[in-house]
Amino acid sequence: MDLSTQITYFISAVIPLYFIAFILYFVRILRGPTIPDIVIAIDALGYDLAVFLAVLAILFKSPLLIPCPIVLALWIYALDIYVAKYLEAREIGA
Amino acid sequence: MMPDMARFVYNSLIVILVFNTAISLYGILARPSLVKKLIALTIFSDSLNSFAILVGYRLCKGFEQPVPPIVTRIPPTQEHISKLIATAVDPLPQALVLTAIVISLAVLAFLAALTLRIYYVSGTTDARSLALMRARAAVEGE
Amino acid sequence: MYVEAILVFLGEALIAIGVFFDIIASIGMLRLPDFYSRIHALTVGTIGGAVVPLIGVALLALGAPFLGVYRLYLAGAAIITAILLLMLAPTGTHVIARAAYRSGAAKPLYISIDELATKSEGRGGEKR
Amino acid sequence: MTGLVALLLCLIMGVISLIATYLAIVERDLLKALLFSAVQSTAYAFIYYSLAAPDIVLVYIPVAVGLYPLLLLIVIKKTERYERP
Amino acid sequence: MDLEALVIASMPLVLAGAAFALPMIRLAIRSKEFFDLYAVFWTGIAAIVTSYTVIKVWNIGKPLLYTLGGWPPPLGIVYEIDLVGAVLAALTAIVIFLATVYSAWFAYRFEKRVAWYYTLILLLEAGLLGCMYTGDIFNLFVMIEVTALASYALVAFYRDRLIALEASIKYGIIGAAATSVYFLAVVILYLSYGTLNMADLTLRAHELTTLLGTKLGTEVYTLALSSTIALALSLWTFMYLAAIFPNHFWLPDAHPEAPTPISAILSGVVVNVGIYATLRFFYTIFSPGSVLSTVTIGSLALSLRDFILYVAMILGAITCILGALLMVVQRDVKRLLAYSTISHMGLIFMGLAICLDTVAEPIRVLALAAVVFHTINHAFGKSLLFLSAGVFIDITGTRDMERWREMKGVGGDRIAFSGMVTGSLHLLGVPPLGGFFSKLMLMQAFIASGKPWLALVLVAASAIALIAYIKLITSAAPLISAPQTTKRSPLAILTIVILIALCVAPGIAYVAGYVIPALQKIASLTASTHGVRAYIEAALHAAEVLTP
Amino acid sequence: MSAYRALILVSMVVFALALSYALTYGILRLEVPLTLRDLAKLYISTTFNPLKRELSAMTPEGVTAIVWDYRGTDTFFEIVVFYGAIIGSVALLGAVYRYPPGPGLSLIAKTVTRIVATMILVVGAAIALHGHLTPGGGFQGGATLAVSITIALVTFSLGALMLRGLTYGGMVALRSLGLIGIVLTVFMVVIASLTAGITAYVFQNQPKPGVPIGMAYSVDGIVFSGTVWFLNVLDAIAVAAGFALLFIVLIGGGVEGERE
Amino acid sequence: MMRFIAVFLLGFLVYIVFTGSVSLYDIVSGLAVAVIVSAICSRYLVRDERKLSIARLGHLISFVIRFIGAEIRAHADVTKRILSDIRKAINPGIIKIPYEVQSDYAITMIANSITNTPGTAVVEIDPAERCFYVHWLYVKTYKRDEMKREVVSFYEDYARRVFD
Repeated sequence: MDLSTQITYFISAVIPLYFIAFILYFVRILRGPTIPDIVIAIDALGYDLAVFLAVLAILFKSPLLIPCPIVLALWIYALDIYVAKYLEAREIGA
Repeated sequence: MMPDMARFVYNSLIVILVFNTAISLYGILARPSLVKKLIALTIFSDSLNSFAILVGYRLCKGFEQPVPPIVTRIPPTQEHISKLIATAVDPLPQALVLTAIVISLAVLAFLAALTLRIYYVSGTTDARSLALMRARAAVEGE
Repeated sequence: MYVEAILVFLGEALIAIGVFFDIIASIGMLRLPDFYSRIHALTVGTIGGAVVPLIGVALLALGAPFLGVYRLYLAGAAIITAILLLMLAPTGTHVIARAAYRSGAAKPLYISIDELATKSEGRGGEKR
Repeated sequence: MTGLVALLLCLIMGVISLIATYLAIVERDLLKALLFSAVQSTAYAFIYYSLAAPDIVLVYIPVAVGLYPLLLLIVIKKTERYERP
Repeated sequence: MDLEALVIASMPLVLAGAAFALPMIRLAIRSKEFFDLYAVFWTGIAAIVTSYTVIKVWNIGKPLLYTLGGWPPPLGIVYEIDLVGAVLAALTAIVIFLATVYSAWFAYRFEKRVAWYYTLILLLEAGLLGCMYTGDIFNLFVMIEVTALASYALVAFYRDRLIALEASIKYGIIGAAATSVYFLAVVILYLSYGTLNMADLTLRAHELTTLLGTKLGTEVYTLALSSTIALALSLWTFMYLAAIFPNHFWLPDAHPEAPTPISAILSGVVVNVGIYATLRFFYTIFSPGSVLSTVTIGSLALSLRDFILYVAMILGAITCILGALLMVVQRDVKRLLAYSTISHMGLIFMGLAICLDTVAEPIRVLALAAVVFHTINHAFGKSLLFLSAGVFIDITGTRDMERWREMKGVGGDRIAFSGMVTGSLHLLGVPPLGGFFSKLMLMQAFIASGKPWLALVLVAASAIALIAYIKLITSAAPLISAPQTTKRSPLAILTIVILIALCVAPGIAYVAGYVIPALQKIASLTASTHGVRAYIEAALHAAEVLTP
Repeated sequence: MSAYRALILVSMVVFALALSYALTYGILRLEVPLTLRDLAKLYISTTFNPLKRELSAMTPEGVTAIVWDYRGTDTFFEIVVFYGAIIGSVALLGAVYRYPPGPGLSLIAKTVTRIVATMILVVGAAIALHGHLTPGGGFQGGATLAVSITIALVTFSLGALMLRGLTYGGMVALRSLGLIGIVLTVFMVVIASLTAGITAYVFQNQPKPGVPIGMAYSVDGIVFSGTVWFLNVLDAIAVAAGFALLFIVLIGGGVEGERE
Repeated sequence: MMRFIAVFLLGFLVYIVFTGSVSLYDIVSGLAVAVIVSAICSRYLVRDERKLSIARLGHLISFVIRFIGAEIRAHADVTKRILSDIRKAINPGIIKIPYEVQSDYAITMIANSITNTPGTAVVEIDPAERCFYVHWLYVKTYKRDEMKREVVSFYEDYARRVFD
């Protein structure tokens, strides 16, 4: 078995595990109960999804897909601080 | 068996997108809050965009995943280009969706500003109260 | 050849660790009782479950024979993402926890000692 | 084979997006609705990624996960948070 | 290649560029006069260029095709300007030019926001010209969005009036959804035909071959059904844009609330986008003989195309009557005029829907000629009415006609009053004016196609509208009995006089016998089989020239 | 009211069922295609092909080639729509020249944002500058630059940033410069060819049959794809400034802040 | 000038690593981007130029190596707690941890290291009283100096060496 098939098998085995994690996170998003709970669940989902995207780039053998995870991670952080600002401050601009 | 499965998954995905479209259209038409209408509007246009991307998708020989339509060898040989044709997805829907996403963002930005202005003027973002206030203002004249 | 194989195995091992921590984190996210304890599950998910496998992806990409000239590109972007995550994830967590505490959006339910409550007396509930 | 895997992943994410869309529409707390729509956008971004459209992902994630929420958060913050029944 | 074609095709881009520069200029220059001059200058140039386009296309006798970027048609975007498009574009540019001149007087009330006002007008004009010029269905979507966004912003321009803001958001939210639906239609067309170019689509829908010379593989039946879905979806969007029942609800709120010159532009020319796009789809892409005509609905014995057209026709008739009826009960003068727009749009849609498979070609040409003529007349008449009503509103300070009657001692403007009378008679269809002849032509088309009930609808709507126009005139008449007290604006009067002339001129020209041959030529270049062929040939020629 | 909602609900259900029937097994019988459409084949075979230079966009990235070259007009007017949205918002809410500085978020967030914003600026510039080679392009890069601006805006507060150079006027000037640059780039080849006495096409990039004038696509083996590169860079600047402007107006416009 | 060069190097490094190639185009455009970015940002990034030195970088690297060990222990601990009976396994509390470092970067480094270790997370920071408020998943001790040793461990030493 050469390296490339081995990598393919390994990643194919990993994918369902990732999806179990995603679905469990999603259950937490659905159950809430408060806004910060949802936000941190989205955080976890987003960061893990970013990793998953990087893993998939190897599975699909197209390295050109790789800028996507970085952008996703950045924006999840942005979402965090937006919501934090909303909860914390009197107005968004302050 | 594999063609059937591909076809089933593809069509199920389309059905899901259509249902998303319908749910968000319900949100646009029936929910009273203007902000909720805007949220629904984004989902609506995104679902249609996803449909466009799905139209541009294809599978390669042996049901392999295609690659993005990018020439990776510079300068390419004829052989390289024909390999790309055999494995790349359709770039045109992607370009169309790019344009459509930006356009819907622009429209949403304007509508958000408008909602804000409506709140400053009237003190509400509820479509029903707005309709009432409007009717009252129209009766009272200028 | 051997170098490549070693890189690939290392990468796969790191990814496997990452998946393990992801699942732990998601279970913790469900099982832990209140918002403030779930933060720790999030940390497990981001450091163990995201930074580690991203380094794994970088190693895997360096070792993967089929990626051609673009393997450096993949590895570089993965490492940059990992470094950014190391800074972004804790800050995001801190910011959201602080906002949750200050605004009272999430109350600590199970808590043995709360030294912040005594400090922020009278400053707590103003933000509703 | 990998193509089928990609399509299946899309399908699962599609189901997640369907649930998120439904919740985003029926939820009366607009902030929660916004977060649900962010989840839906993330799922869509994954779908675009699996359908080999990195350009779209790069433009869609900033727009739908980052800019829409800020835009609408500003609006919600300056107006009202709960939708009237 | 051709310098003239270059100038014509770059007109929308240049207008957008002119709009781009304004905010930066505003950082340095704050005087209102400068912005007035700037806007009048660019819209004037646009009016000249588009009028010249009509002459040029008339002379070459086939569609003028400009390939943007030099790409052969199915690859790139083309501007394909046939006579109908050129005429409507010239109409647009002229009306916007006049409204801008009027704005030079009117815009004093916007104080510091006047630069944004002109920027939006320039964007609106760029979008409208692009809509009329483009030969690509996706580009049409983008241009519709440009137009729509500028319209929303202009409707909400009185930012302290709740009614205006509410009208704008209603228009905007449903409008954004409607244009997205058109995007879905574009995607479905691309899915089944594999192209976005209008000429290429026409070729594929008629002969199942492509501009590239290959055969289309899909079954005819599937193709016809998918085209039907796409056509139904896009027709819904166009009906929204043209305010056809049941999508008319936004117009009577949105158009009156805009500033008066904008009301004139919106009611006069922006609604024409819906008309023009429908015309493109039914007269060119899916003209008789396309795949849509080959599949019939069993028990009705109608082809799919005819079925859609009958639906459009019935909706048009309902709109026509409904608009006229609601016109009568209005007290607000601008609202009355907005309902009049709805009524006329219904009328024009009825005329458009005549192009059934079963109707002979000369009659289709006649119907299109009537539609174009009526669109022109309606644009001039409606903008004349709005602009002269604007003068009255400025004098009296109210839009309520009942209160106009009670105002004693407030002097109205006589020229504006005569403009109002002329406009009313023109739209009503009184013989020496142009409106009569366009309604006559429409009536001829209805009767010749064997649908006399449509003619009845026309007459009934006109009769109902008569009551409303009498109400309008009689409320304005007491005002002019007193001598005018306020200062009259030469610019406003100038535009009103020009528009009066533009209303009278078609009638005179018709009587003198110039109009019918001209309209015949305009319409036959689009509606006849020969015209459709010419449309395709232009694209084929360009593809041949540009492929090395 | 409930009857209205029920009506909409029923019609939506009908709409969803009908459209999904029509698109899937019912009428269109869609399948995942195993080959490309003719047009797509043409696009991919000409996107970077030095052998057919007169029919090639000379841009390795297929999507960017369509966005900025084959169908550049679409993208141009897409920018116009975005511009119109910003102008409309400014017209509604008023320009903002000054805004009181606020406390911002915590010290940790401020420190991290300083580093991260710098890194994001670099990443955004990389995405925009490699738009013709790898996925990305002007809008993507500009949106990523806008992340940097928005997270700074949220962490440090609008007033604090306005004191440090993120002013309304500056952003207007930057945006207008970008947009005017785009217009000039669009007409660049035309202007060049008019001085040589022939007429080129609007949006032209590479030489075309009958028009031997065009942009060079590479210098010393560095591929930059002619006008596509300029358009990407200018678009990134314009988009970043546009987002900054939009958020300045949305946050500061209206009740608070000093307006014109 | 030093600060300009430091930020320039950071920008250039990120650019090159992100693009993952060192062709002429990347180097030229990377130089240009790095110059522009450092011209904009260097004023805000580096307050005190004298602190930039190679020795501090070395401390940072040795910190990273020790930090990995701490991470592994913390992960194992939290994993065990999550998988066992949850109510008994945790004993959460928000405690006050004082710090002594001066610069913003040092404070941030300590705080982020604490948050990055599963089991502890900084909830609030009070610059006036110079203390963090840390949420601790399992409060082992209520003695203040032991708490500090457990939570902060070696982070503060390294933070002082690297940034102060």
